[in-house]
Amino acid sequence: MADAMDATPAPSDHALELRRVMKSFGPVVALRSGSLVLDRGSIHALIGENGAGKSTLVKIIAGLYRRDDGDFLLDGESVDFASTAQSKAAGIAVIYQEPTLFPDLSVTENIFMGRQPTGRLGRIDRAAMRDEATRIFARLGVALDPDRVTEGLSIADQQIIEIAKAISLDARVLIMDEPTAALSGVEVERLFAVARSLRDEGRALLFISHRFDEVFALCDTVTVMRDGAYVHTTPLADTTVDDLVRQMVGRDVTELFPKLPSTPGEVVLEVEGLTRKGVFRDVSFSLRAGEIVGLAGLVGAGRSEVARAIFGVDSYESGTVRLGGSVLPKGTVRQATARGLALVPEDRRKQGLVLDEGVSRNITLAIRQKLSRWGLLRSSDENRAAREWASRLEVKTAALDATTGTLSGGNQQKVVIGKWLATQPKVLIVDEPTRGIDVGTKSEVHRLLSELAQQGLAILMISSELPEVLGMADRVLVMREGRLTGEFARTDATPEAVMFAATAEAGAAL
Amino acid sequence: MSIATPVRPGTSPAAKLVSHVATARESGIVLALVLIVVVATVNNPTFLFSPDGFRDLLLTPSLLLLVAVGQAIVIITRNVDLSVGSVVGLTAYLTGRLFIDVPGLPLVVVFFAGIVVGGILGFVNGALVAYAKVPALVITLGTMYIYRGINVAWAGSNRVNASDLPADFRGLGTGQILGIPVLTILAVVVLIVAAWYLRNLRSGRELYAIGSDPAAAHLYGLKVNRRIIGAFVTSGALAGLAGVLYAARYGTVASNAGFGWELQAIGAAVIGGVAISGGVGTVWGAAIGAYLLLTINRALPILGIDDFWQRAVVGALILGAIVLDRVLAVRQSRKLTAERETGR
Amino acid sequence: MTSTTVDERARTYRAHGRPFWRRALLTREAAIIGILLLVIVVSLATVRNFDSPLTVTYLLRDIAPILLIALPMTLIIITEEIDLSVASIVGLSSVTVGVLTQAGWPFEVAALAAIVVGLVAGAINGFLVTVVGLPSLAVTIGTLALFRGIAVGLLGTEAVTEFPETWTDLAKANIPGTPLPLIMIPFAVLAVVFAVLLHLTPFGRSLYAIGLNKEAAQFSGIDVARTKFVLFVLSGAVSGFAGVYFTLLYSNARGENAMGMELQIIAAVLLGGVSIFGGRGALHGVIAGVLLIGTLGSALRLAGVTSDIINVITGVLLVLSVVSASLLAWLQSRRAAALGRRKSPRSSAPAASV
Amino acid sequence: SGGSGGGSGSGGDGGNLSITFLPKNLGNPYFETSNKGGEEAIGEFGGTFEQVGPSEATPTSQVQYIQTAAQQGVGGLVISANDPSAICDALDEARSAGVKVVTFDSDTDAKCRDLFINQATAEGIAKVQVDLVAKQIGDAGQVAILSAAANATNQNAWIELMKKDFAADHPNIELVDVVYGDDDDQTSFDRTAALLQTYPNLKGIVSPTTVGIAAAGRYLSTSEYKGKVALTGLGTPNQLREYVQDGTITAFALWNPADLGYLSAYATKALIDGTITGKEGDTFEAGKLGEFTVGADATVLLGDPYVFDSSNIADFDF
Ligand SMILES: Nc1ncnc2c1ncn2[C@@H]1O[C@H](COP(=O)(O)OP(=O)(O)OP(=O)(O)O)[C@@H](O)[C@H]1O
Ligand SMILES: Nc1ncnc2c1ncn2[C@@H]1O[C@H](COP(=O)(O)OP(=O)(O)OP(=O)(O)O)[C@@H](O)[C@H]1O
Ligand SMILES: [Mg+2]
Ligand SMILES: [Mg+2]
Repeated sequence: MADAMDATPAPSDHALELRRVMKSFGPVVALRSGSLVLDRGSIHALIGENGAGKSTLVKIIAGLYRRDDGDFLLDGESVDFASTAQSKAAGIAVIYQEPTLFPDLSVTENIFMGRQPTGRLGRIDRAAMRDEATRIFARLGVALDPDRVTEGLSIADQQIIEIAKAISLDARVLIMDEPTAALSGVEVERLFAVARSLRDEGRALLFISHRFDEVFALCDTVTVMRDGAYVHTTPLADTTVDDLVRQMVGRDVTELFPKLPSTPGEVVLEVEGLTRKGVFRDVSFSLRAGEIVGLAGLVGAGRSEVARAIFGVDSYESGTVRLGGSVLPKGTVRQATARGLALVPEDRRKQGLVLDEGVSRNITLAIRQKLSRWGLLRSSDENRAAREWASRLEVKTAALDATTGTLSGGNQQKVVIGKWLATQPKVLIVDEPTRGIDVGTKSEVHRLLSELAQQGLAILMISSELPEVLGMADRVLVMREGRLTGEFARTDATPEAVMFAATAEAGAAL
Repeated sequence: MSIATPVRPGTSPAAKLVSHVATARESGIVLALVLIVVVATVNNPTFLFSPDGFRDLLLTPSLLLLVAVGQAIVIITRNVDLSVGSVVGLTAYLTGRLFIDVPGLPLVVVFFAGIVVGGILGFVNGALVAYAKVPALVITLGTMYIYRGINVAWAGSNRVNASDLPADFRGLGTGQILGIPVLTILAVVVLIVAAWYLRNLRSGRELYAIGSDPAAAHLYGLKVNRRIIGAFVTSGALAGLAGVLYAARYGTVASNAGFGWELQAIGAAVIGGVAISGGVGTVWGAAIGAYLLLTINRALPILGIDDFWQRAVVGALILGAIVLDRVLAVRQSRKLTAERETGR
Repeated sequence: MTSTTVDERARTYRAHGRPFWRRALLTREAAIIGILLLVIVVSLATVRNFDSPLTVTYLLRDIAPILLIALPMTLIIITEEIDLSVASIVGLSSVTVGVLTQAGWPFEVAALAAIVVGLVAGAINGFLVTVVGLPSLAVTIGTLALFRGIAVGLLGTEAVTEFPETWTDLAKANIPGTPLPLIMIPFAVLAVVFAVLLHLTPFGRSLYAIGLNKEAAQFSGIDVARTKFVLFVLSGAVSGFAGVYFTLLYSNARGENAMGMELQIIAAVLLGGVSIFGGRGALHGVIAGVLLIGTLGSALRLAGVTSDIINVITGVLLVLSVVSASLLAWLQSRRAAALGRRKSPRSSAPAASV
Repeated sequence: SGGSGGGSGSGGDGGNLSITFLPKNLGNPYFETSNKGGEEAIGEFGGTFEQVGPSEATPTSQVQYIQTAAQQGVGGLVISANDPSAICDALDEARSAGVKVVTFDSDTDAKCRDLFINQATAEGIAKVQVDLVAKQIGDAGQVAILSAAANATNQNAWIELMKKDFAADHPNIELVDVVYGDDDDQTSFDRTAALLQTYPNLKGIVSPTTVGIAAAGRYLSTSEYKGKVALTGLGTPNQLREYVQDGTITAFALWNPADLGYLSAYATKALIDGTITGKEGDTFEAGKLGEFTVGADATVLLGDPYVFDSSNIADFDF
C-alpha cells in the first residue's frame, strides 16, 4: 500500500472552493475559518486533529449545515445550499462519517432512495434499480444481496452501501469523510481503485482520514486544518508525515507508539472454548496482568463479538470465562464490571456514550453504585470523580455538564476511556480504541494504555490497524471468520505473518 | 465478511409469488379471519348465508378500514394519529349540519367538504409535528381533546337524526351494487390506491424511509416535513371521508360519534403487522386487521360468548398478533445465523 | 474544591456551563409551576366559591388517582416506554375488590388481592416488553383492551356498591384540621420515594441513561430489561392501589371505572415536562402538571364552563407546552446565530491557495 | 320517609331558587326535552336554570358535577342517576351543604335524595311494553331486549319486571337475550344486527330506551327483517315517526319528558320553599300540571305511560 504515489495531475480549474467559512453551534465555534479548494481530476486529502472542523466543513458542503459566514463557490459560482437535496442536484455526493441507512429497507432501496428510476405514472422501475445496484457492487467487488434489508449488516457492509450510494449518484464532486475507518485492507484497496478511476474520469474527490499511509497512497494534494481553521495546502509529493503532523498538532510528535516495557504477572483472564453459533467458535486464550495483547483480524472476523460475550453484553452457547481464577457468569455486565472487567466498545456514539447527557454523568455512569452513599448519589461527588478523569485524559470541554454529543470524536473517545478507567479495572478490553482519532490523541491514548499496563493492568486491544497492534502489543492474537487462527509473540509478529493468519492468503494487502 | 448470498438462482415469478404469499405477514391474519368466519358460519349459517349477514360482514368494518389505512400510513412514518376518532366525529356532525342547514346540497359537495375538513384537521397535526418537531403522540393527544371539544361545543346536546338526511344519501349507507355494499366498494378502492401509492411511487417509499430512520432521511435530503404532513393530511382526509360515511350508515350523529376509534384503528394496524416503530407494514395488513377486529366482535355472540368479553378478546388478539410478529422475526434471524454458520 | 492535579498538564473544569439561576428557572418545570400559580391566583380573584376549602378537598380527591399513577408513569416514560393500560388496571382492580367483597371476603384482604392483581397485570406488561421484546406502545394498547375486557366481563351487568363504611368514609376523610384529603398522605410518601428514587439514586441515573441510549446503558452494566420490568410492575401495583381508592371514593366497583384516564395521566405527565422520547423530565414538574390540569378543570367547572371547553383547554395546553419548548429553542438558536455572526472575528487565516 | 335526614331543613332562607339539572349525559334528546321542561318551569317561577352534565353516562363522571353544584351553593339539584348508590356519598355531601336533591327519571337509593319524581311506575312501564310486543307478535315466539347501559337502574328494574310478566302471563313467549347498546347509537345499531343474526327465529325486539329503539328502527327499516320482526319499547315521537309511517314500528310507549322536567323543577322549588319536606302526603302545586301529592318513599308520580301509534303520532313534537 505504501508503494509509489500516483503522479500528480496538472491542476485544472477549481470544481469547488471554500473561503474563510465560519460555523458555530451556540457558544461552540466549530469552524473559525475553513478554506478548501478541490480540483477536477484530483484527489484531495483533508487532515486535522479530532475536532478540527473537518466534518463540519463537509456538512456545509453537503447542505446539511448553513455557513454563518464566508464564501462557497461551485464552478466559480457562489452557492448556498439549504438542503442536502440541493447539493445532490448540484452533483455533490457525500459519504458521511457515520453510516446513515434505513434499517427496514432493502440494500437497493437504500442506495436509490429519493431518486429511484421511474417509469410510467412515476412508477418505480424496480428491475432497473436492482440491476444498477448489482452493477455497482460488481464494480466494488463485493457480494451483497441487493434485496436483503440493511438491518443487521456489519459496519463494514454499511460503509460499502454508503460508498455505493455515492457512486450511484454519478457526481462531479465526491466527498468521503473517513470512509475507510471500518474497512479491511482488501476493501480499502478496492475503494481506492474506484476512487482513482473516478479521478481519471475528471471528477473532484475529497478524502478525509487519520491514516497517513492511506493519504499518501491515494491523494494528490493535502489540506491541513487546526482548531477550526485552515493551516496549509500542499501537494503530497512535497511533504512528509512529520511535516503534516507538526502542522496538525502545532508541535512535534516524535513517538507514535511509545510502548513502555512491562513484566507480565499472573494470569487474570482465561477464556476457554467460547462459542456462539454463527458468530465465533472455540475461542481460547488467556491474559496476564501487565500485558497488552493485540487482537488482529479483518473487520467482521468476530473480534467485537468475542469481546461483547466476555463482557456479558451478549450470551454464548458454550465455553467459560475465568476472571481472577473463578468463573464469570455469562450475560451479566454488572457482574463483569464488579469483578474488574471493563470494555471500551467499538462504537462510541451508540455503545459508549449517552450523547445527550453531560460529560460528568457519562464518566460516572459505570461507577454510579460505587459513588453513592447510603444509596444516594450527589452531583458534587459525580463532578469530583468526573473532573479527575477528564483532566487526566485532557478532555476538551467547556464544562462538565456540557452535552457529550457536542464534543469532537476524539474527545468523545476520551470520555469513554475515562468512564471505564474510573471503574479501576483489572482487565481492560479496548475495541478499536483509536478509530477516527487524530495522531496527537492517538499517541496519548497509546501512552496511556502503556502506562496502565505498566501499572499492572491487563489489556486486550482489538484493532484493525496493523501498525497499532504491532506497535503496542506484547502478544498478538489473530482471528479469521470467527476462529482464532494465530498467536505471535511481539518479536515474531511481522505484518506478513499476521496478515496471513487473518486472511489465509499469502501476500494479502497491507 | 458480507452475508455473501449470491444473487438468488433464477426462481420463476410464479414461484416467487407463491412463496411471497406463503410467508407474508398478512397471510396469517387472513387465515385467522377466514377461520373465524367459518366457525361462526358453522355455528349459525346466517352469519354468512343470509343477505343481511353477508352484507354486514362486508359493511361493518368498511368505515374502520378507511381510518385504519390512514393510521397505517402515519404509523409507517414513525408517527401516530390519536385524533382520528375526533375527526370522524367532527366531520360526521358537519355532514349532518350541512344537510340540515343547506337543504338540497349535492352529495358531491358534502363528500368534498368532509374530506377537505378532515384533511385540514390532519394538516394541523402534521404541520405541528413536522415544523415544531414535537412527537406526534403528544400533539395528536392534544388535538384529540381539542377536536372532540369543538365538536361537543358545536353540537351541544343537539344531534343529527336520520330523518334530517336525504334518502339517497342514507341509501349509500346500506346500498349495494351486485350484492356488494357501496361503502365496501369505496373503502376497497381507497385501499387499493393507497397500497399502490405506498409501493410504487417515490414519495410512498420515502414514507417508509422516514419511518425507518428519520435522521437518515434528513441526510438523504428527502422532503421529510412535506411527507409527514402528507401522511397526516391523508389520515385526516380518510377520517373525514369515514365521518361522512358514518352519517350515511348510522343516520344519527351525536357529539360522541367515532369515540375511541383511534385505539381501534391503531389496533387494526398493529394486528395487521404495521410496526409501531415505523418503516414496516402495509395498508393491506391494516385493512385486514380492521376486518378481523370487527368480525370477531360480531362473531362472539354467535359463538355464545357474552358481549362483555368482546374487549378482552380484542386485547388478546392484538397481543397475539404482535407476539407472532416477534416470533417470526426471531425465527428469521435464527435462520440467518444458521446460514452464516454453514457458510463457514 | 481540591482540583486533583494528576499530572502537570491537568486542567480543571467548571461543573456547569450556566449559572445556577438559569439552570433552575429556565426549565419546563419552572414554567409549569409558574403557570399553575398564575391559574390559582387568577381563579381566586375571579371565580366565585373557588376560595372555599371544599374546592381543595374535592380537587385533590378527584385527581388523587391521577397523581398516584403519574408517579410510576413518569419513570416509565423517562425510560422511553409507555403504559397505556393503567386505567384498565384501575378498572380491573376495582372489579376485583368488588367481586371478592361480594363473595364475602373481608375488605382488607380483597383490597390486598386487588393490588396483587394490579401487580400481576403490570408484570404481564413487563414480561411482554422486556422478555418477549415488544414495543410497549403496542403491548399496552393490547392489554388496555384485555384488562378492561376482563374487568367488564367479570362483573357483567352488575356494579358492586356495598363496602364497609369505615373504609369508604376513610377514603373521603380529610387530614384532621386541614382541607386535605387523607389520601394525600400515602401520595406524599410515594411522591417522596419516587422523587428520591428518580433524582438521587444510581437507579434513577440508570433510568435516564436507558431513555437516552439503551445500548450504552446496557454496556454500562445496567440491566435494562430488569429495570423496565420493575417499572411496569410498580406501575401495575400503584394502579391497583389507585383502583382500590377509586372504588372506595365512589363506593362503586364497575368494569368501566376510570375509563379513558390513561390519556389524562399521560397528558399531565407530558405537560409536566417529561419527554415522550425518554431521558428528560422531573417529578416536581409532573406533579405540577397534574395539579394544573385539575385546578383548571375545577375552576372552569365552578365558573360554569362545560366539560367540552375544559377538554379543549387541556388539549391546547398540551400542544402549546410542547410547541413552545421547540419554538423557544428555535428562537434561541436564531439569536445565538445572529450573535455569533456579529462577534466572531474576521478570520486571520490566509485564504486557501494551491 | 327518609328524605329529611341530612338537610338543615331550613326552608325559610329567602329561597335560593338557582336550580341545576344534571342528566345522565349531555347530547341525549330525551334529556334535552326534559331539561327544556325544567327550564320552562323555572322561568315561570323566576329561578335560575342551569344544565350541566358529563359526555359519557357513568356515575363517576357525574360526581364531579354534584361536587361543583355543592361548591357553588345552588338551591336545588335535579339529577338522573347513572348508578343508584355510587353517587350517594356525593349527594349526601351536597345535601349537607344545603342543596336540595331531587332525582328524576332514574332514582338513587331513597336515603340519598330528598325526592324522586317518577315518570311512571316501573310496573306500568314494564306492562305496557310486554303488552305491546305480545300483541304485535301474536303472543308467541322469541323476543329479545335491547337495553341501555348494563348498570342503568331503571332499565334493570323494568327488565326484571318484564321477565316476570312474560313468565306469568305469556308462556309462549321466550325471552332469548338481553343486550346492551350503552345508550350509544352506533353500539345499539350493531347490537341489533348481531341479535338478528344470532337468533334467526326472533319475532320481536323490546328496547326500553330512546337511543336503542331509534337505532334498532333504523337498522330494521333497511333490512330484510323489516315488518317481520316487531319492534317496540320506549321512544320519542320525533325520532320514530318515520318508522311508524313506513311500518317498521307499529306502536311504542313513553311519557312526556318535558312534563317530567317541568314537574321536577316545581317539586324542587317546593322543597326549597319548605312547602314540602318529602313526607308522604305533602302536596304542592306544579304550574300547568296541577297539584301533586308525595307518595311513599318520598316519590312523586307523573302518570301513566302513553302509547303512540300511527293514529296519534302526528299530534306530538318532541
Ligand atoms: N452539532 C454540533 N453542535 C455543537 N458542536 C458541534 C456540533 N458539531 C460539531 N461540533 C463541534 O465542532 C467542532 C468540530 O467538529 P467536527 O466534527 O467538524 O470535527 P472533525 O474534524 O470532523 O473531528 P473528527 O476527526 O473527530 O471527526 C468540535 O469541537 C465539535 O465538538
Ligand atoms: N447485528 C448483526 N446481525 C447479523 N450479523 C452480524 C451482526 N453484527 C455482526 N454480524 C456479523 O458477525 C460477524 C462479526 O462482526 P463484526 O464486524 O463485529 O466483527 P469484528 O471482527 O469485531 O469487526 P470490527 O473490526 O468491526 O470490530 C460478521 O460476520 C458480521 O457480518
Ligand atoms: Mg469528523
Ligand atoms: Mg468490531
